[in-house]
Amino acid sequence: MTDLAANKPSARISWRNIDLAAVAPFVALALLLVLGAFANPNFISIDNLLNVLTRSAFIAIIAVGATFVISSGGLDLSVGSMVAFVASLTIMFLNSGAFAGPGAMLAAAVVVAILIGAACGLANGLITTLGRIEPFIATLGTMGIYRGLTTWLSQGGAITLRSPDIQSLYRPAYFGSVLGVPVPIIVIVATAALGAFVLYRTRYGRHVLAVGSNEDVARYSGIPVSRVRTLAYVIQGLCVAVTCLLYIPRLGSTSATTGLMWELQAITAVVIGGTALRGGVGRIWGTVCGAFILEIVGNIMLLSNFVSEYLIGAIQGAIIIVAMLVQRSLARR
Amino acid sequence: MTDLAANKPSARISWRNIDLAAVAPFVALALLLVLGAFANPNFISIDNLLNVLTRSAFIAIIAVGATFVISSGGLDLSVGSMVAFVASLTIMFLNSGAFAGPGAMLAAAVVVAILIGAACGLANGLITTLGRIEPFIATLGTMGIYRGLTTWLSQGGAITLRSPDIQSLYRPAYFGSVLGVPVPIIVIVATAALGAFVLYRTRYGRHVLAVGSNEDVARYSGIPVSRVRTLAYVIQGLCVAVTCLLYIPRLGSTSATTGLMWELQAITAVVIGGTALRGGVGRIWGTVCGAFILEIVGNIMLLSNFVSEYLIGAIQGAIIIVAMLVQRSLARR
Amino acid sequence: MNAAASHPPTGPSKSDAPVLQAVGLSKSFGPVEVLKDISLEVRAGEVHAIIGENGAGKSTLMKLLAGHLQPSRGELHIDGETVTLADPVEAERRGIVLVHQEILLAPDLTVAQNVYLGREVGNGLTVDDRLMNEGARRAVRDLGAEIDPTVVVGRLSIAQRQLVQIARVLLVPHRVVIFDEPTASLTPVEAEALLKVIAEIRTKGTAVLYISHRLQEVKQIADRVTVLRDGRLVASRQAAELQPVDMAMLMVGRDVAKLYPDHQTAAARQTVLEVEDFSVPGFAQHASFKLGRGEILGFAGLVGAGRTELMEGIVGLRHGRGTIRLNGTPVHFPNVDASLKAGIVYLSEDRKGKGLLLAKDLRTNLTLASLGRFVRGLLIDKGKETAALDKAIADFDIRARRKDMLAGQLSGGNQQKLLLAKMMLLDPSIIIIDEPTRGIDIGTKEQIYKFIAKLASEGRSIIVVSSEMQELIGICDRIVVMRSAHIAGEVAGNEMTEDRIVVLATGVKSEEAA
Amino acid sequence: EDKKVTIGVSIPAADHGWTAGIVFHAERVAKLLMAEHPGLNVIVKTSPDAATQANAVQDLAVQGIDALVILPSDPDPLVNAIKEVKDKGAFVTLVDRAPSSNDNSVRDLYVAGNNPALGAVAGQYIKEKSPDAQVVVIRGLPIPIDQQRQDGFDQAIAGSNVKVLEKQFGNWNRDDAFKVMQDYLTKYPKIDVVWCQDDDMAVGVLQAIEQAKRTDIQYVVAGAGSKDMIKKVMDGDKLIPVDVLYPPAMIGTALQLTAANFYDQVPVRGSFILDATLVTKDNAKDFYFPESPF
Ligand SMILES: Nc1ncnc2c1ncn2[C@@H]1O[C@H](COP(=O)(O)OP(=O)(O)OP(=O)(O)O)[C@@H](O)[C@H]1O
Ligand SMILES: Nc1ncnc2c1ncn2[C@@H]1O[C@H](COP(=O)(O)OP(=O)(O)OP(=O)(O)O)[C@@H](O)[C@H]1O
Ligand SMILES: [Mg+2]
Ligand SMILES: [Mg+2]
Repeated sequence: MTDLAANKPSARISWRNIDLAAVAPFVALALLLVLGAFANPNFISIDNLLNVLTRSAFIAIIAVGATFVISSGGLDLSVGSMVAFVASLTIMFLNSGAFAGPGAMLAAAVVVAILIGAACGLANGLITTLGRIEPFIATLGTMGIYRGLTTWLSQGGAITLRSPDIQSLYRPAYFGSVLGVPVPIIVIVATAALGAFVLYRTRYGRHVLAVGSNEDVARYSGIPVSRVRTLAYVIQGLCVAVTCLLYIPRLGSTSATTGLMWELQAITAVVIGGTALRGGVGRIWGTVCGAFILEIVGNIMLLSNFVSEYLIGAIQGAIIIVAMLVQRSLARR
Repeated sequence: MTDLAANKPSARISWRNIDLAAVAPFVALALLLVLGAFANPNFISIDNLLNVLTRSAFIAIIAVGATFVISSGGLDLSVGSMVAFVASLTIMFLNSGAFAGPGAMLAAAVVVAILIGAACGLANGLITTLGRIEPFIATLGTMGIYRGLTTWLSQGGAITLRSPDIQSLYRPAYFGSVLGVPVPIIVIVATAALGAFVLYRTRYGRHVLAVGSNEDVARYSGIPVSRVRTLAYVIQGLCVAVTCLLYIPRLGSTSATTGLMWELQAITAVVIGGTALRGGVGRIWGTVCGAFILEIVGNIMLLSNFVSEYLIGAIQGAIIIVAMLVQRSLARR
Repeated sequence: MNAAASHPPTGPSKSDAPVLQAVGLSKSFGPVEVLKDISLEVRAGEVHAIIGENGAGKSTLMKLLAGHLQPSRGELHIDGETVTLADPVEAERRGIVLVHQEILLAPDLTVAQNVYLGREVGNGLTVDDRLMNEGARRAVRDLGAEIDPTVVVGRLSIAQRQLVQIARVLLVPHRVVIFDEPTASLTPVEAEALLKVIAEIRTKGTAVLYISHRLQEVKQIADRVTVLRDGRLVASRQAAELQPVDMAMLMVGRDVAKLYPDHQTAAARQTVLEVEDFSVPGFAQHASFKLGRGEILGFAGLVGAGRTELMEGIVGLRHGRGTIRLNGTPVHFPNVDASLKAGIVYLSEDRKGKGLLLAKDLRTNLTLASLGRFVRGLLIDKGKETAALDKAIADFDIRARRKDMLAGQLSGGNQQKLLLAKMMLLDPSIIIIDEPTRGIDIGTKEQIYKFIAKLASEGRSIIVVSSEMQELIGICDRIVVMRSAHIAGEVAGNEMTEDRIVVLATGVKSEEAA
Repeated sequence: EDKKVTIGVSIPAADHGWTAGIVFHAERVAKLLMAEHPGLNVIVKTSPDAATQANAVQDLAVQGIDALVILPSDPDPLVNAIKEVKDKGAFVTLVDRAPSSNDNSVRDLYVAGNNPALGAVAGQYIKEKSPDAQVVVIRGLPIPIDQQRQDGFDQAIAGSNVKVLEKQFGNWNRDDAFKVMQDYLTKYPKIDVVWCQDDDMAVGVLQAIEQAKRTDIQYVVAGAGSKDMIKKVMDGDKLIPVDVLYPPAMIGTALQLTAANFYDQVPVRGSFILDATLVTKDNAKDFYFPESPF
């Protein structure tokens, strides 16, 4: 289909704006920090800020994967359920005592989590590409499947990490810190850096953006479109696995409600970060910033005492819209 | 004069394609009916089928509106929360006793519900068009807002229709039937027929499809793109209002969980019905069929004895995927 | 939006006053001024042709005249009155309509729905589809084509879409019609029909602005010719004073008397590609042909003959059945990746939709198909990419104002050159080019022909699919002609004449066809 | 009584009737206590899920609290977060839901309704009232407290003639319960008793029965003690003869006990398990709070 893409104002303006659009989420973040400092003096304390950054880890890491999926022109609604599923299986494996020492057990669990995450991602990828089903519906389906399987595994209850040895050995993976920086923050930065490297500097990353930008052009250029898309889902699965590996030491247990609605948060983080849902553009660092913004909004709401708890959801919704408006108006300048 | 005779065959092929794609959801529905009859002989009883059709009314009617939004190239994730919000306000109005007789009260409530529904839809439309925010994010924001406001209105509890007079007068709107056909089924058919008329037979409907198909072309053709899109969201709001008017007499109360996840169900119904999420195509009757399919899948699962209650979610997810695969393979023939 | 209908076009105006007049128009995109101080006018009943190289600013000028863009400086007068055209709708209301160079149709709507989009016929709220289908069928038939008005536009070929687009515009009541390269994607037969239509509306008193790179056509229908070069108006003459060679000279600023390069036909060539009994279901049946080393093989045929689909089938872009032998060994390409690896590249006729990522920069586009050559370890070597871009810009004479501009901001001809450069980075041995010069100016055409000849002389084999018979005759060793999904015949040497090709392509004697 | 004390209260968001009751009672008692003790500051925070609640607990700790009263939405995942607070020296009161290891390392005080008992009391009642009943069960969400109630119920009817025809999840949601009940009615020609575990779901169940005009259902046993259901018991509704109490007011009790730890001289420690009282026509008026949202 030949269309007038060249004449779309966006195309014309975009190169000049790239910088402003990329900066917009960080400006929004800075504004929020100021707002937070007014709301409660404790907000700006190092402790609190580290806390908030630390707990944004789950969404931030998932959202790095979502950036790949979305910029390749896909969408993954199953990530929240996938967290529940992968974390449940990993805990069950840790409880199985397949290996002798807790160290060996943990090392094996890391491998297990990563394999399962990759497999779940692969399933999503194959259903959307080979099955040619819209990603929205395909991953809505697998969302039901992964959560259903989790419910079944837990027989309606919780799956809890039992061995205290493993627990104490594993605890620092979430609660520890290196040179004063909590481990989860290090993991966020490492994941994002790796993601940015892959997306911006490698051949595969270029292909992802090409496929998301115009599938036909990619195909006519000899890019294996389905493989590139599928791999993006696998990357999403790997990010989910990393999240699970941080989630287990923090909460130590899963149930059928683990990770509920996380998919929407991850997608929101990606979009607030400046990645367009139609594909072709991906901003890893913006995404991480978006995840921080989401978490900080919640934190400010909790620390400030003037919002009725019934209204928190409403205000969060309003802030998302305002953040997007700020972003758009900056990007349009 | 040479005519393009060579093109004739391809034109004919395309017609055949269109029909199959439109027919696919109905084929899937028929297959499900057969499956259901095997699962439990009660399934095929008139009573059960009427029950199932009746309770698909909420999703079906919302999904008719969603067909407009989606085929105009938008998306509305807020409809579930909007049901909760509009229904809550309407019940509060009914409880206010602003008018004397229960009849007058009810008539006024109909107007109130419709006005609020339209206003909510308008808000969604204006945020996406004037604010130029991706529909996914804009309506995710309003989803939080509408649900938050509902929680706040109900102070976390339930909002219950108090007057027994109104209740008994209103009850037949859901539980009554005309010539043996339950009222909700009549409302589904009426809404869908009206929707189909507007989408296929009017100028506005034509413009909806054009805007969803190629926004630039629509703009160059003098179609007021933003107005057309906004109006699609208003239509969605009106459909939500109609749903609310059926919902209130059923349980006579709302709470913060009313309509939870209905947006995903409505979108699924639309897509199963053959409407593409990218816009430009809308199949109203397919959508209604999709809503039936969703409800019947749940019904069969409960009536059959071979599914563990823990696995229902997983199987529902799997069936959605299979339904889409069937649809795609039919459409490709 | 029935405003247009309420302004009936004025009848043939006998006065000599210009209907539409541009005075000192300039247009800048950001810091770049692409049009500089252009003044021109068009009178009722006159065909005014605008010619110029790719990127000269023709389309931009037309968009200013039709309200799609606003001038940075300068004025527009209609009937002597100064006006501002805020948008295309306003221009339409004043009777100025534009047939876009790009195809602007809603792919999901039917032909009739597109033709009447924004001005649907009906009573009150509803639309009358029966009436519109009839109207659309007639409008397309007036252009000499037969297209089912109830077919979805997304299923039409580019040529059919172009016809639908023209039909759509001509249904608007108009005083000035602007055609921006309407014939670029049409075959001679349809182009001829269109020219007749233009002659007809002109006698009714409509003013016509006409852009084309086919200088013969310009000579044939224009009353007046204006030449743009680099955004400036360099000449405006009566058509009678100019021959195509003069026009080319004015456009390019140098002599292009010899458009087609010399090429020698070798007697016996070693066969590199052999296609036997190859079918692409629905589009091409039982096609067989051979391609020799260093040969330039043409594929001619009417729109919809199935040439594009046959080629797409061969390189693995479509599902096809049959035998393909590469240097004697049977091969099968399940996807393009495989054929690229085997050294066969295909350049799509749809360069905007399938050739280039319009929203990405030149560098990304250039290296997209051959990224493997630009990686060191895991990393993409951006320095190497930039060097390749510099080289491509030099080798292919790509006129980019900035190296970081987006591919979509290049003019059509330069996009084609970029696409060529992109595919040549793969160092292919067999090159299939679909409509290589569609919408390309004569100077660039010359360059592209030279380039094709050079590739052949390097021992590469080339298939050129084209709807321009002159071009095929000019550069090919042999021409295969397709008709209705079948190969109708093959011509070579002295038999390569337009007559012969038309006979094969239409299946009727040339006198009847004309 | 000028002692400055800050108590943080972390509870689930009001996402259905019972949790709404929790929010209501937490706020009600917080106001009472603050009026009573001018130095006392009570901060109430709600969270929709376990992970968010862990964050909320952290945020409360940042504000500096002397005591934490927490009703975890899902207990096991919150153990680590609670321990963090306790390790910093705050007094921890755990309400309602117990983690797998519920000991002094996690909390100082445990106040709970009795989930297994809620199931057991219902089972007991059914076993005695209609020994040969065919029962359909509508469960809540697949999380541990639901499992505990189900286990209590199963144990109570074990060995009796009461037969469970089927169990399905109604997600503590009226609309879902309505659907499940409609399908039960289609599937089983004879149902004696419905156990639906929660008053919210009972609303949907009653509508489904009324619509089907079925007379074989003798009664419905729900639970929690919402004002609507208590009212029905009080009024002698045939279908709702009893209700099993699982009062959201327990959060108020927990709050009061926690405050007492600071302001009264008695140290408060250990477990306080509230009974799952069977509400009948006779005692119903003692449990009727018309002004509560639940
Ligand atoms: N939206 C835009 N933004 C920036 N530059 C543009 C834009 N549109 C066109 N240009 C530039 O303006 C110049 C004139 O383009 P235009 O499309 O008018 O050329 P043209 O004469 O129609 O060429 P062709 O024969 O290839 O169609 C070109 O250099 C082109 O790159
Ligand atoms: N996506 C499509 N679906 C169905 N039919 C199509 C599609 N694209 C093209 N066609 C049909 O296929 C036939 C051949 O296409 P096409 O016109 O591209 O052939 P061609 O010989 O390459 O002509 P040209 O290159 O001159 O346009 C036409 O009849 C056209 O209508
Ligand atoms: Mg042009
Ligand atoms: Mg072609």
